[in-house]
Amino acid sequence: MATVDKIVAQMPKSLSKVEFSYCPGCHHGIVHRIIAEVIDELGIAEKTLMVAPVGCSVFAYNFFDLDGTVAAHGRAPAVATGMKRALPDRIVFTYQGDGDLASIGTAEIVHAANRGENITTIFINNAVYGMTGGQMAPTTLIGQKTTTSPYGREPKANGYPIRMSEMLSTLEGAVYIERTMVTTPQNVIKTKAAIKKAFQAQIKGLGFSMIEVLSTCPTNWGMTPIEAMKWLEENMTKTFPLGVFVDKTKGMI
Amino acid sequence: MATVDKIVAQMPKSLSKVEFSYCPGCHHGIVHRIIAEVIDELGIAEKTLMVAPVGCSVFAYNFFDLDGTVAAHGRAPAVATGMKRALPDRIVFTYQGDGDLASIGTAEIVHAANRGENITTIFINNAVYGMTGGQMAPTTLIGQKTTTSPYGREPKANGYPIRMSEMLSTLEGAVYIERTMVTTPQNVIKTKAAIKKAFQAQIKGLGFSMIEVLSTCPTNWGMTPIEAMKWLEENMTKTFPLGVFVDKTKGMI
Amino acid sequence: MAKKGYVEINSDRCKGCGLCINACPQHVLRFSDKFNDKGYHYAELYDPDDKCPGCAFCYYMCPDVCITVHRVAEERV
Amino acid sequence: MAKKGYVEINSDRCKGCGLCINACPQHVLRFSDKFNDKGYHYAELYDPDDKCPGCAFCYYMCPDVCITVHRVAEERV
Amino acid sequence: MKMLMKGTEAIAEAAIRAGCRLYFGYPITPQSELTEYMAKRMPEVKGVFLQSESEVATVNMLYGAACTGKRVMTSTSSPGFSLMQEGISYMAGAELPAVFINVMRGGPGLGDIQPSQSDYFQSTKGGGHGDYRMIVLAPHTLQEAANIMGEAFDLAFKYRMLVTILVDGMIGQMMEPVELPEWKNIEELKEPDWALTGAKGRKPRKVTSFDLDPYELEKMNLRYQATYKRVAENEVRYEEFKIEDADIIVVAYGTMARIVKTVADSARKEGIRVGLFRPITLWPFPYERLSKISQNVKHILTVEMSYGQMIEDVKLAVNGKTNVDFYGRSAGVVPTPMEVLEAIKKIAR
Amino acid sequence: MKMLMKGTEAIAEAAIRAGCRLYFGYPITPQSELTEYMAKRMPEVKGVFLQSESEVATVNMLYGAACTGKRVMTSTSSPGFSLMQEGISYMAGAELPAVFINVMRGGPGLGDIQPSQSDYFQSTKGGGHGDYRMIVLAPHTLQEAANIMGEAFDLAFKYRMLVTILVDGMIGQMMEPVELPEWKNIEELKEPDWALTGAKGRKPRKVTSFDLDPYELEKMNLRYQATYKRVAENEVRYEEFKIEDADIIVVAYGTMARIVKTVADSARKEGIRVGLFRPITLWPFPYERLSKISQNVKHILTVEMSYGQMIEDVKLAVNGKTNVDFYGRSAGVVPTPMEVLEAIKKIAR
Amino acid sequence: MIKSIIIAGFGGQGVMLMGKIIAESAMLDGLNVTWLPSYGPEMRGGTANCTVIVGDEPIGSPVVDVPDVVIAMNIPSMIKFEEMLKKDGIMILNSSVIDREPSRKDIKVYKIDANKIADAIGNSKVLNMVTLGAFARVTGLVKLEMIGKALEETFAGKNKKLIDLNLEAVRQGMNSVS
Amino acid sequence: MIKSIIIAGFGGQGVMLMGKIIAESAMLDGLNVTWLPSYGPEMRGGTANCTVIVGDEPIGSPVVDVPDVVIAMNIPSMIKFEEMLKKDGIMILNSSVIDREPSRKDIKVYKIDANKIADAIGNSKVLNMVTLGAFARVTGLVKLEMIGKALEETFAGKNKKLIDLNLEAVRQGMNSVS
Ligand SMILES: Cc1ncc(C[n+]2csc(CCOP(=O)(O)OP(=O)(O)O)c2C)c(N)n1
Ligand SMILES: Cc1ncc(C[n+]2csc(CCOP(=O)(O)OP(=O)(O)O)c2C)c(N)n1
Ligand code: SF4
Ligand code: SF4
Ligand code: SF4
Ligand code: SF4
Ligand code: SF4
Ligand code: SF4
Ligand SMILES: [Mg+2]
Ligand SMILES: [Mg+2]
Repeated sequence: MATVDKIVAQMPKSLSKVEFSYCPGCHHGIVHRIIAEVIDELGIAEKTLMVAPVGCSVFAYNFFDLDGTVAAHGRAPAVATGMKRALPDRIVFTYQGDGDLASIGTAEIVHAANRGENITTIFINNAVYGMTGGQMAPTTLIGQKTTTSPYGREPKANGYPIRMSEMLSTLEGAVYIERTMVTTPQNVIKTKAAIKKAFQAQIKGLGFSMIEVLSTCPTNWGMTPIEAMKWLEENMTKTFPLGVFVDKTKGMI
Repeated sequence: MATVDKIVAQMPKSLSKVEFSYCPGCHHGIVHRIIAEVIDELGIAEKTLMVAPVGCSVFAYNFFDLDGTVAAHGRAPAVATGMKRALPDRIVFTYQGDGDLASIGTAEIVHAANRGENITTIFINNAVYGMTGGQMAPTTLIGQKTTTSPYGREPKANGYPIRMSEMLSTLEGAVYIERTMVTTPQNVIKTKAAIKKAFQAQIKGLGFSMIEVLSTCPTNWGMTPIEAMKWLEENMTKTFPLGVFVDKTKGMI
Repeated sequence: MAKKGYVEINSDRCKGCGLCINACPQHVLRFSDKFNDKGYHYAELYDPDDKCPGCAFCYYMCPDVCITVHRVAEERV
Repeated sequence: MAKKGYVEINSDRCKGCGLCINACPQHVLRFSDKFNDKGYHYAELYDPDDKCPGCAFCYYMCPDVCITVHRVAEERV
Repeated sequence: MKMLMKGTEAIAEAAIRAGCRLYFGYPITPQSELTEYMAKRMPEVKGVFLQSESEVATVNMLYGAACTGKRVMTSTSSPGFSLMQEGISYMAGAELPAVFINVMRGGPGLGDIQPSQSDYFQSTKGGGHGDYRMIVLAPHTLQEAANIMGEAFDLAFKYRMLVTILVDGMIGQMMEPVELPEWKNIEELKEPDWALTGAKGRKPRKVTSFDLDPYELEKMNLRYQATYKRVAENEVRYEEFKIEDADIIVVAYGTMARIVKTVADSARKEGIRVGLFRPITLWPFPYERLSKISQNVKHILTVEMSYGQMIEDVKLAVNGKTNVDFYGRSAGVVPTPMEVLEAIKKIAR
Repeated sequence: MKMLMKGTEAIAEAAIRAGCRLYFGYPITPQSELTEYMAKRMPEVKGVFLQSESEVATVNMLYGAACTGKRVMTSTSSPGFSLMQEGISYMAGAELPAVFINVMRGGPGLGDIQPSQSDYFQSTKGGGHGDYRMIVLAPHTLQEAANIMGEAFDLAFKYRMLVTILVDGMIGQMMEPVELPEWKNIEELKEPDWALTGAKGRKPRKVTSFDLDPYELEKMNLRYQATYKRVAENEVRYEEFKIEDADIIVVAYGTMARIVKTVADSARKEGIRVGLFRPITLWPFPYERLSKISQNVKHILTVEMSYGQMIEDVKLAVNGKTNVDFYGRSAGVVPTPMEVLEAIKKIAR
Repeated sequence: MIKSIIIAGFGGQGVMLMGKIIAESAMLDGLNVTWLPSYGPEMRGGTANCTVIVGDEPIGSPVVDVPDVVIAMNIPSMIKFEEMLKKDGIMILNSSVIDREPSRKDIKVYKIDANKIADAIGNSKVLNMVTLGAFARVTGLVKLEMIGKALEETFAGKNKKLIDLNLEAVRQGMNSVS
Repeated sequence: MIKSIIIAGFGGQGVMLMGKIIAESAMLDGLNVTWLPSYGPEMRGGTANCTVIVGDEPIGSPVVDVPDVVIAMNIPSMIKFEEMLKKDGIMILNSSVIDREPSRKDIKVYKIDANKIADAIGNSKVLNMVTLGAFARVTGLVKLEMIGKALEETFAGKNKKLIDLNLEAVRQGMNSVS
């Protein structure tokens, strides 16, 4: 008999050692780690290309130990399309915020999904423009105060929180779309399963997959990281219900 | 007793006398006339601003006897938004083709709809880029040959015909969306009722309304006008079923 | 039979698409033999038997707004 | 009781967000009194009673990937 | 009363006072505070603030709002301004008045968010397609920026042209005491005779940059060109700072000019007679005046926060009459007074 | 064997022969035939044709495809090129090689669809933000256009720069007999050492135009500037046509140069010794050579299908040494040989 | 020798193809050629035209101020291009559609009943080839043999019958002015 | 007289506001001022800083090569700005976080236990005001009275208590170096 010390969880290989630039408690970091774990588990690091967005995760291409680039604001799906068309046997994924994907990049994500572009998109919905200092996003909740909705988002003036997963699910080319969150170890595990499935769909060549992760932005919400998670669970999930919106992968993965 | 000769149908007042630039049998003209009739009937000609697109209907602002402009390709909803925000008590409508609205202008139409922008959009879906000579549109049917899908549209390479009415119907700000066609006097009348309702929704300040009209492009389909109508009825309606996709106007108009 | 309706067709504006002819339930429209200035065989009314009731189907379908529809009635003055 | 698990925390990388502390079912994590170079009170393990089983909840929640989780077992060699 | 304000805020408040009640914009560093200020302030003055879905949408919303004859504006920074180029060309072609603020940052591409002057070409030569121009104003203090806003709108409407306020992240981000300009009475602004407002009791109006007949389009273009000529003849603005006795004239604008003022003083302390020629209108560029003063001077030094863009206009003005040297840094690096002084000394030698 | 081909088709086929197997584009007159040709041809050569949802998407697809180190291209016309400006600036900043075709039409705005040369500034000075350049080639016959495609790709990869073929609607639309260039063996093209292809057996690579630290971004910019300098030193191209004995040198490019060749002959018949200086690289502009030949000549006349854009470079080259006159029409109106001759006669008087 | 031809008509009349066949035939005959179309929406409803230049010297400008030949297929085209035509130039008119006379007297006018001839051949679309035949005969700029080759090039992969049909139309056009 | 101050620290330490209050106090005192921030994502995680210039002459460049005063709230800031400081310049350090010494010997160093004093006042956020107080005392560039007015301006519409709290922090900061 001897005492055996086993490491059961540690920084995944597909992450570089560069420290994240995120604020304390920001969920971007959790999702990064999950993606890296999935890539490690699928053994695809050496054939994966990542496309970072403009947003707080603009440095993401440096946080992953993968070939990568950063797209112009909102255009990651177009960049990924270019890559995937050039190298169809590589794995290409985009990582995008809600300003990036749901606002300026609307046309690009809609058409990537509609083309059934064989890429994977990780969509971080934190209901706010994090990087630029907390302006209203298309996903900002009704009544939510931000620096550009200082009196609270009012539908008459600013419209409604846009549900991208629901909208994109109407498109034939989308094969897997799920909305998750990462507020507890349990739903971290669920999110990981979803992201894994999305990558598997791509590996099988099925078409466009997207995982929307509801995330906190403690800094711009003006909350502690823990408060922010509660707020997310209590408020965001009402407007953005979790769930699988399309799954055409049955029996294929 | 005397013989009375009454004119029961003639060119509506809201049309200018300028001859349409459309090809023989092109449905753009029918829809123009319908819109003008609706504007006449609602008595709103003197407070209506029209936004023409870039497409075969690029000259539309000259065909209507209304204040009008032509937007950059795809941007009519943004232009209309600017107008409506500046003059909320005027009636503003856009007239757009499928290349314009469903391709380059995707972000603008999605966000106008999502904001519930109080404007009306007439969307001419002819499954092709008419003006530039018959290239593939996002609404081109599977298998349809165009100058840029010379071997027939193939989903793997070019994606799927995009159903804009269905997609936009997922957005909260859209109050009235219907798809019609104008292949017979009967459905011309139906289309007119739909367009009228859309304008009425705007008059009542309810939000965004859009009527999608399936239309022919005999020239680029390479058919006679009559053949084109048959093709539309037999093929396009399968991919693009007619119907009302949202109606939040009940009891409001 | 008395004339119940008829149409005037702006032959200069007409592009000879035939949608009106196709839609006319009474089959009283046809292409003219002549060309207009644009080079089209324009549509014309040929209604020797006064079959046109002024139903306006042709008007509805005309993409170039060429048609004016008249109805004629005996009315008390 | 014998140690079943423990965690190492990269205190330089830690931003003191507290998500790990919040998630730890055994309440064996706490903020250090000390600042790291970034000026944060970093998280540290305080587990005098060897309660940590190496469940990795803290790892799952750490946004800055600071945590390495160990499990310790008596095994036949 | 002077108030300590950020550049972005001073510009925004001055625009409102100048009668602007319609603002469309999309956040981007280093000008997001301007957007945020408008979000807060417009409802207070019964104006319209709308955050658009993108800069492409912004410029087209501006187009629509400008069609109605109202005073409209937007603000952005370099990448956003690039996205607006098609729309800008459309607005120029449709002769729509509007005011753009470009708070330049380091480029190209995503670059960084530090102050830069590397969008000079884009604004003055036309980043969009076609033969068009816009009036480009380059204030160098916050007070000047605040003062210039009223003028910007007046010029835009007088000539039916676009006006761009070209500043850099430093002017956008810094604070300085500002005396805000007077309020314009917006009731008194009259509706232009081309505005689209619904054809009530008049003939319908059309606003467009379009004519498929090249000869007709040429007529429109000749009209624009005639306007540009009038502007070039009447609206050139510049500042001259200690140039009377100068041996070296430095040409610089905006933040760079501010820094050069400090440098000119230090240089003079070291016995080098340095003056500053500061174009305020970058378009129309003060070719004539610069041509004139360059005759009596040994050296011209252009200093920019770029690798040399305005220098082409400087050379066109000087037209071989004297030496034109260059000093510049770019990518968000702001030359310090010391290094500019070094550059001057090198020439003076 | 010579074939009668449209300009757009000649360019497309030549690009394929030069090894291009990835084309992204969006239809726009007067270049849609190029897009259509690619749609037909790419599947035949096992290449990729993708019609994008917009020009904004196009340029970003190009960015993505270029990241993989392959030969990629797009084509568009003026308004579409304006929409690409942000992406172009990004690609320039990321040092990605790619070839753009801009088949210019009348502007500004929607303008018309007739031939024009009014996007000269946009291409040569940078329509996007930041200090960047692209190589701009202006062929004047279809044969030259076909020949230049291979060179365009070679230059793009040699310098990691964007190359724009700037032609007008006339070159795009006309037909002429063309001898197509040889096929490049694409198997022989080697993968560049910066290409993103998946980090198999090597360190991960990053492609970006981004660094928040201005001093780091400056380093990147200095590298670009060094490249631009090398290009300016080595890659200037121009044609001289009957300039040896010329009293008047006309400077013109593309279609306009073609027309001037006809005019030069007619002028000589009337006893006016006219020569043509035709820049083939608009950037880098042949400043030095033009400076040199302008010394011996009485007049320089710049002729453009614009209201005067290249003339600024001509003046910068001539630098006051002789008169620089201008004749131009724009908005899609192509000057006829007769009117250009008139313009020459006016100067000759 | 450099000769310029403007061919103009209404969108569906096949003027572009006519121009292309002329250019191609001339090229096959060893001449230099350019072909320049008007294009875009102009081609719908309005007039369309193309300019062809053929010559044994290099061709500079593909644009023409004063054409040597104008082929007008409809009235607006005749009106538009009549005034540009060179003194003593040749104007070929499609008299099936053009029921008026050109106003200039210093030009040579040839009339072809192109629609009728085409209809007689059994395909109204070949009116352009009929006119081309007339052009070939009148100007002598292109040879029947080369036209045949050019048609083969153009309709390569298409039905042989189509080529024959078109060639027949050219022949009949030639005869119609002989 | 023109004096320049660089205030640097870690994102949450309130260095921007400190600079703003200094500038505003000086302005209220009739001086010319500029305030120039570093901004953007720099402010998250890394260091943030601002440059304040006050003087009785017009201020040209808001950029400073050689500051007269550096206020460093954390170690990276001290390291970064130490070398720029003018000879005989003043360096004010937040000794609660900075546990080392600056390496230059030709400068005047003042240490403030800002976090501790702030915690004692009962609000850890006011550490910037504590430091500001020390700055005021050490340099004499801004007066307590004007700081009070500047705080009132800045927190206008906010709780009066907040202003008092901040002013108290300033006072204690002043006393801490007396
Ligand atoms: C063309 C352009 N417009 C605007 C910006 C400024 N910008 C940078 S990030 C961003 C929004 C980021 O929000 P989101 O996508 O939600 O990401 P987050 O920071 O919240 O993760 C904006 C507007 C830009 N860089 N480029
Ligand atoms: C930015 C830009 N890109 C491309 C074009 C060219 N263009 C003009 S109309 C058109 C498509 C028209 O198709 P659609 O909207 O379906 O209208 P339709 O002609 O079929 O009625 C295109 C691509 C343009 N004018 N501007
Ligand atoms: S600003 Fe918000 S989204 Fe950005 S890093 Fe900070 S917490 Fe995360
Ligand atoms: S091309 Fe098609 S859509 Fe355009 S006018 Fe002709 S038939 Fe209508
Ligand atoms: S009104 Fe009716 S019946 Fe008369 S012509 Fe028209 S369609 Fe025929
Ligand atoms: S529908 Fe109109 S355009 Fe068509 S043939 Fe009849 S009248 Fe003429
Ligand atoms: S492994 Fe589990 S018990 Fe141990 S410290 Fe982490 S969360 Fe707590
Ligand atoms: S979750 Fe990570 S960063 Fe946050 S306190 Fe724990 S170890 Fe530190
Ligand atoms: Mg966000
Ligand atoms: Mg269409």
